[in-house]
Amino acid sequence: MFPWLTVLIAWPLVGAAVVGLGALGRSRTGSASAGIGLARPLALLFSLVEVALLVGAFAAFDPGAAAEHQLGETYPWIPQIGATYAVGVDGVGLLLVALSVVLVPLVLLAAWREQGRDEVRLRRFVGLVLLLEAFMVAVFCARDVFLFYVLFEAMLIPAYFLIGGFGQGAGRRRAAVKFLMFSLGGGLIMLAAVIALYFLAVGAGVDPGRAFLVDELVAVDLGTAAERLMFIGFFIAFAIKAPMVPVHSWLPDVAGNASPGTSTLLICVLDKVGTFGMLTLCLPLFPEASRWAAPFVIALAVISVLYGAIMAILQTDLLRLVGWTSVSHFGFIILGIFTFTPLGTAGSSFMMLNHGLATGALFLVAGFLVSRHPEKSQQIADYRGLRSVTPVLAGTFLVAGLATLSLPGLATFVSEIMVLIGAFSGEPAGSAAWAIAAIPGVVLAAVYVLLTYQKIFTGAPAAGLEALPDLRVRERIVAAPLVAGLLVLGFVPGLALTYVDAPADESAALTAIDEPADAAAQMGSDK
Amino acid sequence: MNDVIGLAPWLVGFPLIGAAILLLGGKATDRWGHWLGVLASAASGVVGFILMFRMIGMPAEERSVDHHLWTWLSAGDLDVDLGIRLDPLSLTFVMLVTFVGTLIHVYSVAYMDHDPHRRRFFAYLNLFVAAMLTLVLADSYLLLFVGWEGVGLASYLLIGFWDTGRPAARENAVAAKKAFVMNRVGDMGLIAAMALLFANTGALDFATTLSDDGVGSLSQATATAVGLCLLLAACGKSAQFPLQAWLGDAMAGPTPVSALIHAATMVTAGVYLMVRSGPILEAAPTAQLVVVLVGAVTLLFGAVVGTAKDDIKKALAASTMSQIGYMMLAAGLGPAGYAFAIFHLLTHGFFKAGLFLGAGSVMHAMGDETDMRRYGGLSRFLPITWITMGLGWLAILGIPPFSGFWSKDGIIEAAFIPVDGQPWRAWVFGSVTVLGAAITAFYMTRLFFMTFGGRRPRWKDNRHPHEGSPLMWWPLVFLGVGSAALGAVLGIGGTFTTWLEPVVGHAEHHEPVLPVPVIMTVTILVVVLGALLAFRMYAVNVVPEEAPRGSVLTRAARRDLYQDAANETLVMRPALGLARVVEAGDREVVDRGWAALPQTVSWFGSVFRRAQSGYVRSYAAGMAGGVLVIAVVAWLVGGLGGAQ
Amino acid sequence: MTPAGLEISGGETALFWVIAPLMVLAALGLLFVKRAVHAAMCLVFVMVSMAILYIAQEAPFLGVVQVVVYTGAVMMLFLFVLMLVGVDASDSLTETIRGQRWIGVLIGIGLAAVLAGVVARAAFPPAVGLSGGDPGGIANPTALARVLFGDYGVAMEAVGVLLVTAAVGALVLTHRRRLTPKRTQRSVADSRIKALPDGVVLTPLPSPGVYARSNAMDTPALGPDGEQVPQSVSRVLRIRGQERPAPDIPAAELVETRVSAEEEA
Amino acid sequence: MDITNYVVLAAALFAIGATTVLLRRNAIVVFMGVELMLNATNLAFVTFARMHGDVTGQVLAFFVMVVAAAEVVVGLAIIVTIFRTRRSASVDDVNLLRG
Repeated sequence: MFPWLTVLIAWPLVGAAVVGLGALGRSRTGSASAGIGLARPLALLFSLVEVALLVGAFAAFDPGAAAEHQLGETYPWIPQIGATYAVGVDGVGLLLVALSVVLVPLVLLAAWREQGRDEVRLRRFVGLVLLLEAFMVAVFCARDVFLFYVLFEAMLIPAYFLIGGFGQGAGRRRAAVKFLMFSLGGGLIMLAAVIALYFLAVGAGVDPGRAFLVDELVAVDLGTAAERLMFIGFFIAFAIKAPMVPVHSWLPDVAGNASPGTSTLLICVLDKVGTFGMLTLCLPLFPEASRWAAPFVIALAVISVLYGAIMAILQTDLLRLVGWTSVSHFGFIILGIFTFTPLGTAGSSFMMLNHGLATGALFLVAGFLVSRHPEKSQQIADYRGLRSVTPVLAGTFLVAGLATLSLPGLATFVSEIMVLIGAFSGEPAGSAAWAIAAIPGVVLAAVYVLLTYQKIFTGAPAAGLEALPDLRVRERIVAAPLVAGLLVLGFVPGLALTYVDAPADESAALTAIDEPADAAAQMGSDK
Repeated sequence: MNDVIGLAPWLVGFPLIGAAILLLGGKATDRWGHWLGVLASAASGVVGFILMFRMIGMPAEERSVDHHLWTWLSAGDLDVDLGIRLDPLSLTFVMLVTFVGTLIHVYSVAYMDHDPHRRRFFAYLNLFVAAMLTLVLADSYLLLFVGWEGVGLASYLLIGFWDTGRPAARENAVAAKKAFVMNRVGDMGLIAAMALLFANTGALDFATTLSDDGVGSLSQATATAVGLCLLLAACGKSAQFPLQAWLGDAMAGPTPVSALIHAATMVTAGVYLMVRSGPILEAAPTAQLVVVLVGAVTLLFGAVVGTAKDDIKKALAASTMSQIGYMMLAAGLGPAGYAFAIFHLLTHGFFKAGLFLGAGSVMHAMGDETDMRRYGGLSRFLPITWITMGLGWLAILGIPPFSGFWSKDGIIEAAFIPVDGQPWRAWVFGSVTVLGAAITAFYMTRLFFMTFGGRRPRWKDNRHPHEGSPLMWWPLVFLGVGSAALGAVLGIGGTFTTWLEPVVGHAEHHEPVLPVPVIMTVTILVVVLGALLAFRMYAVNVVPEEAPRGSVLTRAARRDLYQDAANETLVMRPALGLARVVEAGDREVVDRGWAALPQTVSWFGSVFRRAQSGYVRSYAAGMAGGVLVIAVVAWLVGGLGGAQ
Repeated sequence: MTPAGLEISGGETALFWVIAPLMVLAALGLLFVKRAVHAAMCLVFVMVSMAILYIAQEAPFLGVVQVVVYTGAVMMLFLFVLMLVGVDASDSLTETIRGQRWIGVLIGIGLAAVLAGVVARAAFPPAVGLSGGDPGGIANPTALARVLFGDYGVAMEAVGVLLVTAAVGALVLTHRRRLTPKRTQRSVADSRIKALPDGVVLTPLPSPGVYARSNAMDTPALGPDGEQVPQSVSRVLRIRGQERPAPDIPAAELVETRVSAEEEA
Repeated sequence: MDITNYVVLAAALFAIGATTVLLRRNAIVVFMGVELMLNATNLAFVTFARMHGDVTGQVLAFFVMVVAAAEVVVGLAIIVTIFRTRRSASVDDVNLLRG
C-alpha cells in the first residue's frame, strides 16, 4: 500500500529544504545568486503537488469506514521509551489535513507581494510556510501521543518565526513571544500528562514498546483520579491552542501583528490542533474525565462564544477583530465537542473545516484590503466608502463576513446549527441552558460583521482612497476556491459530513461507554 | 402532479441562476442584465402557474406534495432533506411572489433606468425571489430558515443599495444593518424553536414535526415555548412589536424594493410561519394569545404612527406594519383566522405593492421628493397613478367591493368570535380591529389627498410632474386591477378559504359576539367617518407646507412612538455598557493577569538577584549557613550522632 | 591479644594542655591580628604545634611531613606572596559588607556549637592506639607506607599527577604574557618626560629624611623650602600609617644647624 | 585525659578557620583560614586513626596535605594574578559575579 500520509508529511519537508535551505546561510547581500525570484513559484509548485497528493489520499480513503483510522503506518521510533512513528487518519483528521493542504497554496498566492522582493527573505518565508505545512499535516495524522506532543511543540518553531519575522504590526516580536510563552506553558503541562500517561499505561499492563499508541491507550482504564488529572493537563494545552477564554490573550495580539497569511495558517489550521486534540485525544483517552469536566467546559465554551463576539464588536483594528471572531467560533466548536451527541460532535468537526475556510477568507481579504491602504493601516476608522471604489473586494469581504456570521446557505451555517441543536439535546447537565445562552452569539456576529462592513465600505470614500485598485486576478484566484467551498458545502454538506459523521458516532459512543448508570437512566427516561 | 413536480425546483432555480449570472457576469451583462432578471422571475411565475393549475385539478386531500431533492444534512440523529413542499399555502405564496415580483421587476427596469448599478439591483431582486420561494417552498424548518435569512440578506443588500458614494449614504447602510440585526434577533427564536423541536421530536421537517404525532410529543410547556420562539422570529421578520423599529428605516431602499420586500412579500413571512406552524400554536393556547396580543398592539402602533408621518414611504411602511398586525392577529386566532390571515396577506400584497409603486411613480415625477407636504394636486398630472393608487386606497380602507374589504372584514369578524368561551377576548380584540380600521381609513385618506388632492400644488414651480414610461405604469394598472377585483374573485363563496383548507384545516363555525351584519355595518361606518375626517382636514382645508408642531401624540407618532429611543435606552446602551465592561475587563484583568505571571517571575528574579552580590564571602556565608542548616535538620530528623 | 585500652600518658596530657590553648589562641590570632604577616606567623605556630601533636599521637611520619610541607613549603609560599602583594587596605579589620560580620560570627559560633554537639553526643569507641592494636608492633611509617602504596597506590599516583598539574598550573597562571611593548630604559625616560606636565618628577624620588637625630626610613625628607616630602617615605609605611611626622624637628633648630654649618664652612 | 579532647580541639580550630574565611577581607588571610580548616581536619583524622587503631586515617590526612599543597600553589597563583591586574588582594574587590 502506498504510504500516502508519510508522503504528504514528507513532501512539504522536501519543499522546505529545497526552497528554504539555500536561504539559511546566505546573507542578505548574497541574494543575487542562485535563481532569483524562484522561491515563490517553487514553493507554490510544491504546495500544489501536495494538493494532488491529497487527492490521492482521498481516493485511497474509504469513506464508508470513516470512523476508523485508515492509511495507517506504524514504525518504531525511539524504542527505549516506546515512542513510535504512527500515523493514520479518520474522517475528521483527513478533512483537517485537507484544510491545511488546501490553504497553504492560497496563502502563498495571497502573500505573493507581501514580503517584498528580497529573495533571501522570500526563501525564508516560503520555507517556513512549507515547514509549518509539514508539521500541521503530521500532527493531524499522528496516532502516537508522544509523536503528537513533539509535533504539537515543533509547530511553534515555524509559527514563531512567521509571526515575529514576517509580521506587519509594530508589536510582532512581542506578539510572537506571547504566543510562544502561552503555547509552551500549555505544552509543558501537557508533557507532564503525557509522561504520566505512559507510566500509568505501562503500569496497567500495556506493552512498553507501544504505550504511547492511542489505539492501545484507549482500551486502558487508568483510574478516575489519574484520568482527571491527565485530562486537565491535556485540556489546558488544547484550550490555550484553541483558544478559549480565559487563555485566549495571545490570539488578538498575534492576529493584529502577524501577516494575514500567517494568521490564516495559524488560526484557521494550527489552532484546530486544540479542538482536534480535545476530540481525538481527550475524549477517547479520558472518557470519564471528559464527562466529569463537560459542564465546566461547556460553560467556558459559551462564555468564549459571547466574549469573543463582544470583544470583536469593540475592536478598532480589522485583523484583531477577525482574531476575536475566531475566539467566538472556537467556543462553538468546543461546545459541540463536549455535548457528547453525534450531532454536536459532527457539527464541531464540520465547523473546524468551515471555520478554516470562512475565517481564512476573511483574513486574506482583510489582508488584501490592508495591503491597498497607502500606509497599510489596519485601523477600521481609516477606511470609508470603498464599495464604490473596489466593488469586487467589497463583495468578497461581505461573503466572507456572511460566512463568519453563519448565513444559511453557506457551510458555516450548517455546522453552527448542528452544534447548537446538538448542544441543546446534549448530555452534560445544563447543556441545553448553555446552548440557549450561546444563541445570542449569532446576533452579535451579525453586529460585528455588518458594523465593520458598514464602516469600511459604505458612505463617501475616504480621502486618499478614491483610486484604490480592485481585486487583482491573483487575489480573485485566492478568494474563489474558499467562497466556492463555502457555498458548495452549504448546500451539499454531505460531501464533508460523510467523513465526520461516523467518527462523531464513535466518539459519542466512547464517552458513553463508561457510564452504564447513565445509560440505564436514559433508557428509563426514554420509556 | 408527478409529471410536473420535477419543475418545482426551477421555481427557485430560475431566479437563483439569474442572480448568479448577474453577479458573476460583471459588466458584460450590463446591457441586457435587467431583462434577464425579469425573465428569470417570469419563468418562475410560469412554472408556478403550471403547478397551481395541476394542483387545482387534484382532489383536495391530495393537495400536499413533498418533493425530495437530495439529502441535505445527515449527521447523528438529524436527517434533513433538501425538499420542496407543494401545497395550497406554498403555492399561494409562489403566485404572489412571482406575479407581484415580476411586475415589480418590470417596473424597476424603468425606475432604475438611470442607475449605473441597475444590473446589481436586478441580481439582488432575483436573489430575493429565489430566497423567498425557498422560504415558502421549504419542507423543513431548517430549509425554511435558509430562505428566511436569505430574504434577510436580500433585504439587507437592497435597503443598502445606495450605501456609498455620498456621505449621507452611510445612513442607508445603517438602516440596512439595523434591519438585518433586528431580524437576527428574531432568528434567535427560530434557532431556539428548531433546537426545541429537534430535542422533542427528533426531526425538523414539517411532515414529522407538524404531524399529530410530532405535535403530540410536545408537552404543553414545550409547545408554548416553541410557539413563542417562532413568534419572536415572526416579529423580527414581519416588523411586529417589539421588533418593529427597522421597517421605517428600511424605506431607505429603492421604492420597488419597498413594494416587493417591505410590503408585499418578505415582511409577511412571519404570518406564513405562524400559519405554517399552526398545529404547534394550536397546542399552546398561551402562545396563541400572545400572538394575538402582538398583532393587536402592532396593528394600533402602526396605525397611530401612520397618521403622523409626512414622508409618503414611511407612512406606507407604518401602514404595512399595521396591516401585518391584522394578519398576525388573525393567525393567532386558530383555524378560523388562518385563511383570512393569508387572504389578507394576498390582497394586501396587491394593494400595498400598488400603493408603493404608485408612491414610487409620484417620487419619480417629483424628483425623489418624499415629503407629502410638498405634493398636492397631483391628480391632474399623474392620472394613471392617481386612479391606480385610488383603487389601492379604497382596497386598504375595506370599502366593498374592493379586495381589502373581503379579507379585512373576515379578520374583524373572526376577532369577534370568542375563544375558549372567553367573550372578553372577542370584545377586546374585535374592538381593536375596528378601531384600527378607523385609523387606517384616516391615515390612508390623509396620504391620498395630501398627494393628489388639494387645489394648490405645494411643490416648487420648476417641477413638471408627468407619468413615467409604460414600463412603470403597466404594473400599476395590473396591481390596481388586482386591488379592486382580487378580493371579490377569491372571497365570494369562500373560494380561497376552501383552497387553503387542506393546509390550515377546516374551521368550525362559531358565532361572533355580535351579529355579522352589525359588525360589518359598524366597521364600514367608522371607516367612512375616519376617511371623512381626513378628507376634511387634508382635502378641504389647506395643508401647511411646514408640519405644525402638533399635539403630544402627534409628536410621539412622528418619532415612531419613541421606538428608537426605547430600543436605545433599554437595549443598546446597556449592551454597549456591558460590552465596554467586558472589554475593560479583558484588558485590565485577563490580559494584565497573564502579564502578571512573567512579571512575578522577573520580580522574584530581581529579588534573588540581590543575593548575588558578587562577594565571595557572602557566598561562603551562604554555603556555611546551608551546611549548618542541613546539619541541624539532619540532626533533628535523623538523630545524627545518636547512640550507636 | 585482648584489645587493651589506650592509656594516655601523663606527659602527653601535659603536652596537650600546654599546647592546645596556645594553638587556639594562635588560631584566634588569625581572626584578630591586623597584618597578614602576623597572621601567617600565628598559623605557622599552629602548624608546628600540630606537628607536635601528630607525633604525640603516634604519627611521627605525618608530624615530619607537617613540618616539611606546611611550615616549610606552604607557609614560606604564603610569606613570599605576602611580600609580593605587599600591604593594602584589605588588611583592615573594618567590615565593608553590611551584616557580614554578624553573619560570620553567628555561623562560626553555630558551627562550633554543632561540632561540639556532635562530639559531645557521639559515643566514641574506646581508643585502641596504633601500636596497641597491632600485634606485630609495626613501626608507624612502615605501616603507613604499606597502606599508602598498597591499598592507595592508584590514589597516590593520581595525587602525584595532581601535584605536577598544580605546579604547571601555577606557572601558567603567574606567567605574564607580554601585552605591551617591552619597556626599555629609553621608553621609560620618554614616558616620564611625556608625563612631565602632569606633575611627575623626572629625578628619582627623594630618599627619606636622614637627620642627626633620626635616620630612620619612616621620616620624610624635607624639601628646600622646609616642607616635608611625603613621597620620600616607602608606600608600605605610608599605607600602614607608620611614617613618623617630621614636625618634631623644630624649624629654628634647622636654621641654626644650617647657619652653623655655613659658619663652619 | 580523654582522647576526644583532640577532636574537640580540631572542632575548635575548624570553626575558627571557617570564621576567618567569612570575616577577613585579605585574600591571603582567607586562604590561611582554609588551611587552618584543613589542618583541623587532619588532626581529627589522626586522632581517629589512633582511636580505631587503623592507619588509614593517617593516609587520608596525608592525602589532604598533598592536595592542600597543590591547592595552595594554585590558589596563591590566582591571588597573585588578581593582584597584578587589580592592584588589590581584597576578596571584596573581586565581585564580577555580581548579578
